Amino acid sequence: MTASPYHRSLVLTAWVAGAFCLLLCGVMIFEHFAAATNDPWKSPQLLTLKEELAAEPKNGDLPMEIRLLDQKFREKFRRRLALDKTGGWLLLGGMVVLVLAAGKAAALTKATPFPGPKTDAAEQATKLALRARAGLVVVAVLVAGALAIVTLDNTSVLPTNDAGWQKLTGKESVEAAPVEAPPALAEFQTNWPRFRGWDGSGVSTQTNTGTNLLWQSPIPLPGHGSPVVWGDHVFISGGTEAKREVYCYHATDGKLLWQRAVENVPGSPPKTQGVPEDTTYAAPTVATDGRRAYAFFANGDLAALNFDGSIAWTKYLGPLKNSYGFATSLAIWGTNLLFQLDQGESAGEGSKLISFQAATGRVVWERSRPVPASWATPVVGMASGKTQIITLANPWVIAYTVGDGQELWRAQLLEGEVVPSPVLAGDLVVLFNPSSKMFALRTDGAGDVTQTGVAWTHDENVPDITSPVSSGPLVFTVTSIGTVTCCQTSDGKKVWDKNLDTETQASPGIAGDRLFILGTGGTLVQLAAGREFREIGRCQIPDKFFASPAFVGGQIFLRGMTNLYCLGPAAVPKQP
Amino acid sequence: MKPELEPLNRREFFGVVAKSAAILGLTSAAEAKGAAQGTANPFAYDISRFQKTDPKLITYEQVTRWPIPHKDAKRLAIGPDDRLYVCADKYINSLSRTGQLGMELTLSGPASCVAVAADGTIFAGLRDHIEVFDAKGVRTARWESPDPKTWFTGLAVGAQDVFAADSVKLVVLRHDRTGKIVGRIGRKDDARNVPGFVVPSPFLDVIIHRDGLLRVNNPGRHQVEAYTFDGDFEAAWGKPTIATEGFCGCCNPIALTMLPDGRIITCEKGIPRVKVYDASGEFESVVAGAESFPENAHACTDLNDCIHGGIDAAVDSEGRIYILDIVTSEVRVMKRKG
Amino acid sequence: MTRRLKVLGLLAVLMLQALLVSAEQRFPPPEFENGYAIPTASTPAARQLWLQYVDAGVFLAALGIAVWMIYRKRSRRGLFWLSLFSLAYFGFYRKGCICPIGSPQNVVYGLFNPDYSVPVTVLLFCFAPIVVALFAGRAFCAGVCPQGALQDFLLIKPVKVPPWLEQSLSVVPFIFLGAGLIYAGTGTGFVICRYDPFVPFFRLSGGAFIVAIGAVFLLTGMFVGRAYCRFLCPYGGLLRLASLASKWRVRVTPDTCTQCRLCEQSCPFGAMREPTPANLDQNTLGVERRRLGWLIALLPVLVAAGGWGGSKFSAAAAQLHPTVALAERYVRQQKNPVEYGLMTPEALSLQRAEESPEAILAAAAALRHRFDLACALFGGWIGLVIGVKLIALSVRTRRTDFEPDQGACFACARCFTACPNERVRLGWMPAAEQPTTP
Amino acid sequence: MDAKPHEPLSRRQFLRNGARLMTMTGLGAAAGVLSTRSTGAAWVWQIDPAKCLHCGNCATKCVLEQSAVKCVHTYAVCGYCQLCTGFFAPEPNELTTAAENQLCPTAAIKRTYVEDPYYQYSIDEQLCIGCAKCVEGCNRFGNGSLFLQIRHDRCLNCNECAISRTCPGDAFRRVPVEHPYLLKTTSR
Repeated sequence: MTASPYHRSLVLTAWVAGAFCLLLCGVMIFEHFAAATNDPWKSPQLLTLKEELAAEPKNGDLPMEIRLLDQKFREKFRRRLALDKTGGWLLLGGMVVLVLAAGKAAALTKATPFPGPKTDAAEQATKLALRARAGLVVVAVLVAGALAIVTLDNTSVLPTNDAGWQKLTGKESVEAAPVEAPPALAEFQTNWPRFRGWDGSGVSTQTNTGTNLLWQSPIPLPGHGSPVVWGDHVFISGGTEAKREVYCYHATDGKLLWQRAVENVPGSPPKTQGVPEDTTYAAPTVATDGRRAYAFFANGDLAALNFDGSIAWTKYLGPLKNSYGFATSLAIWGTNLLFQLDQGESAGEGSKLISFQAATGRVVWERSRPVPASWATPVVGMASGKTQIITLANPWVIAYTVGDGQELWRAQLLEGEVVPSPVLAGDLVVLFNPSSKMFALRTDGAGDVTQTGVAWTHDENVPDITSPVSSGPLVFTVTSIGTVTCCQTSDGKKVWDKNLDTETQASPGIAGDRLFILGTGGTLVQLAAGREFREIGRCQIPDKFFASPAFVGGQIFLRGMTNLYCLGPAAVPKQP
Repeated sequence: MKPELEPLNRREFFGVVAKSAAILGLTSAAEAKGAAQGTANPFAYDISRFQKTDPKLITYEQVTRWPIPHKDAKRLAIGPDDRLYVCADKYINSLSRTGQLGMELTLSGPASCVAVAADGTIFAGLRDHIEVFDAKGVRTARWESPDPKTWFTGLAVGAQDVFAADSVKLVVLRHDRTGKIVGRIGRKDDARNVPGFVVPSPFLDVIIHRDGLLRVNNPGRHQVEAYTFDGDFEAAWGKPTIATEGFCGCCNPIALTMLPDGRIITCEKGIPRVKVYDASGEFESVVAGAESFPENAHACTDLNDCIHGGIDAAVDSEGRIYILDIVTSEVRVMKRKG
Repeated sequence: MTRRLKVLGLLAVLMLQALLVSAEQRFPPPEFENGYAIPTASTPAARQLWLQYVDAGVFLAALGIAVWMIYRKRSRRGLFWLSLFSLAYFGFYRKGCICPIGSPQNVVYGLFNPDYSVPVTVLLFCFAPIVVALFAGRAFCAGVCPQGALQDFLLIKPVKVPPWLEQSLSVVPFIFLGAGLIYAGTGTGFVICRYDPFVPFFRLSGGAFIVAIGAVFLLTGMFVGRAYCRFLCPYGGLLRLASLASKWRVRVTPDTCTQCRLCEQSCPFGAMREPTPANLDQNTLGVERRRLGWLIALLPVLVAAGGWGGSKFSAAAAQLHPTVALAERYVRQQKNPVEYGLMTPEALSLQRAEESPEAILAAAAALRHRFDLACALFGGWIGLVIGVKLIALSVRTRRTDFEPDQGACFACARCFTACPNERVRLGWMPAAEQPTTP
Repeated sequence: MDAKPHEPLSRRQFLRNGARLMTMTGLGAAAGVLSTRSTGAAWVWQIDPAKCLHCGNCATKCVLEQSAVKCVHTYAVCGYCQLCTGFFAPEPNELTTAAENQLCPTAAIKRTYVEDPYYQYSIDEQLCIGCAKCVEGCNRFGNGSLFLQIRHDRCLNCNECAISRTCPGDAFRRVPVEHPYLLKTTSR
């Protein structure tokens, strides 16, 4: 090709522009890496000088040295930024010149000889296709290899399956945790697992109840919790400000099997909360499910003890805002330990209904409740086809489901201090607005049933402490001054009433066809649980009684202030 | 020059590709390596050496700690027979020495300070007014402040006087027991060479010292100043240093209280620490250093300011110090060692 | 260690309360006597919204001009000046962002992430070139793409890349597209923008790593024409697919093709395809038909194998997501604690993780599930791309003249003036001198 | 155009038209779905001051040589302290603006006397590199009036912000272009 006059000069300019660009790149890169020592915040010199000044602040010339050095570095930093800016544009200009010159030079020298025809087009095409496919396979292998290397290089420590994730986030799903099967409902019904029997109605199906004193055993610490019985274990709890304990007696001979103190529960303050004397620390009744006994104390400690007396788990639910001292008892239903924790003077101070997993104490669900403190124990049972938890507090009667604590219905009927607990009578629930009105509510409603849910009311001799008891067709109540009233479950009409003039705080119980009223003075009155009043018998136990009796295996267990008593048919061998 | 547009032969081409791959590999490895190994942060604000207190200086030990019922507490005070009064959110709670929940007063708005007289009357300082309650918790009076911008942050109750520290108007108001304002203390006044308070955040505090003088903290000037009941400036001590013997940061101390024998307890925020000075201002020892308030020291950066951090202290008749940690809403009970 | 976690967990809860309750008024600044007025912080506005619409308008206009230059004017000079304008406007003025190459990521991120609404201009930047490609081929690449224009101007001495290598490397853009879209869909980040080699030059500054890559591409770009566009650009993959179905085809010769191969020589991108050779004997046809059958059968196997391989890759791929990376570091830290410097990003992020580990771990778990699915799709996509390319290489397309491969051709109009018929039409050359085919 | 009209629609032509139609409907659908959700607003990047952990990445990770992230000062929250922990190093030799006492590596904070005992601190954006040392100092002891913000007269609004990828506090998020700042108006 003829070397046109411009060609040489173009190539020369191209080389010059190239050299200029390279030089500029070199300077900028050097400046970039040199920054490590010159930037004001990174320079080791400046940092050591400042350290020295901190060591001896009085040294006069150190500050001047720092100021000069700092000034110099800051100027360098400013200049470096300026250089980068102009450097960028210069580099761009240099590249443009280089490209234009080189492009033009290349264009001038580009000879365009006339390409001859392709002779072996066909087999070149097949060769091309063959090589292309081979190249493609190589590329595929390279990509796969790269992905493999990346995979091997970044091994992950996070789990790969759901179970692993849940273990990591600590939320074992309920079915994952190994929960032993709960005892059958029938087994619950033949024992006395919680306050007033398996469903809190105070009714036992046994008929051979005897009232001869079989044994009595002293109780080390006071408490108002009723006895609960499972097989031949009888559990009660007692406590003072200093110590709180759970006791286990043998049902046949009353021997104290073990006594376990519940202390240093995690989170519970060492000095416990004050509780008025007359409520005592152990007012809530113990609950048991045949595997563990669950006790709650008025200072907020909740404990689960195995049948051998060892502690299964403990929780602190306080501090509790309850001026009279906490008294609501625990309820047990299958594997759910249900706990109505009402507190405070007004709604919104932390009242809630909690369902714990009985085996581990983990909270299954929790519902906050729009109510202040209350002392009634919820009743749990089948009503209108659903298992319902019916709770009383001021002013709301609220029913929840057991499984997930959804609210079924609520009624605004109560006021003041709600102490008496409700009972189920067929598909009705009987409850008191203390010392003012007795209600029977239908349990199939939904939402606010205040107007529609009331079946009937009765406003004569309404107790303020004891709970009612129902034999099915009849409902029996006893006031704290001892007036027993019998009404019809269907329409609430009074059948008869009688004043036994024995002061009574323990809730009445029905065993077979006999109604038992336990006075605080220790007189146990047996009446016929029928349509006309008939007193069958009466016996006197020298103690003061505030806790409701338990009826199991033909025996009656009574918890006095000082002793635990067991009455039964005279010397009858206990059925297995 | 190559006559014809011949394909770059394979060796040359692979040379170019290999070279460029090498450059890519090198630089990407460098960038990844730099990020992973976590080189030191050149911009770190390093005060870790001040957050460790010399163990020899610590003269108190923690007996117990218990939570208070409400969050966002501000101040605590000791009432008659050593009952503790904490103002948090819109409640004043009285607690026993062991953290027992006693009475709870609900105020009309968020409380910022509390003081209790010997006879049990409770003075609650809300933002712009003071509410007075009798020992039973019944509200007996409401003292409005002279200026709507007032922000009460400290209260002290004497025999006949109630002193209220106002962080915005930079003055300590002197009320008599009926609520009438009988004096203003601390306002900048060159004639009476009163330096004037500098309060960048709501932490002005006032206590009545047993020697009959008031002690007021001047956080902006890093000193504690003594005034007579009539507002005469008597003395001032304290110096701005992050070291243990001084007051750290931009505005400390934020709370004062007095031991039965007259020594003064100061609390600081930023580096949460409680220290003991003698009545004339000599540094004596440390009650609790920054190590015992890990959440509090860490909170100021998380809450993105220190106005909602801080600690307060109160002393009971036996000289036990109750430290209220505002961030974790807990009270720690400290007893002198040995 | 666990006690500290519990305490920090407690702290997190407290702070939430502190935040909620802190709505009360602010503590006022000091009251100044000398009438000092409290200044307010200056807030310089961002680039006005209407300017985005101006960019969109200029973009559409440029696309229109490019199509007109290719099919009506058939002028290389026109395209040269258009791409110079695009380089200046879309490159150096708009600093390249948000460009069509990155916009598919915004679209996919918008599809899979309800709280990010894709701006209308981004939709336009993403879909307009594809729609244009459906009718007029890769007009966008010809004159509107700043990255393409930069490489065009740098091309000094085009070197012919062996065709078989060109074909085999042409799958890489689709793989990069797949990776870019799964990372965008899972909300990890925009890797296509992150590893765009030319944007640092438009911004005149950038990270050392990406500037080095850019320098390499610039150097190779002087000899290998549009290396990024041919072997790496993900959006190029999309346009290649779209232009396969384009309505108008780029015709080199205005009328007949004398198969003089001048146009093939002039195309720096190796996009020219010669007519199918006539003398094909029967048995090669038979072999090719059987091979085609096998390859079509191989396709589903490749897709399945790719899917399986992809799911293996998900654990590693997920670690690019900041939350998953934090969860990994948190779990590793629980096993064997590492001492990080004071206030280093690692120490601070770990501290944040320790305050609410459940939230971070739950988010990481959800992301890992999304990555399992996404990487399986990505693996399947790679299998599909390679399978289809193998099939495409075994199919013989019937061509009568020298014409550009519709997918690979950037419609840069260099080959028009190389064609003698075109020169005659333009009057640059009298008809007599036309080279005759042998 | 080159498609000769009389040529019968060849099979490949038919395939192309089919593919074109399908792609057009696909794009139309996607565009439809997305444009219903798109508010027409465009997004820019910004830092949420409540989440910022003051780690210093903003100074080094921005694509710009001098980061687009600067310190911003809410004067209404500032206490105008004489000893400002955002301006002075933790243990200043004396309360003057000499280099050894300053915390800011590039002396970007100007300290001017207002009246006894108040001083005003203002940020010079030309010098500030967005390293957040002063933000950490102010938040740890003071009212937290200093905080970091992306300055939109400098920010190139990259599609993926290079700093957001490495932010330990996950503090970067997209904000509408009309309200490009997340200013700290209260002490929170």
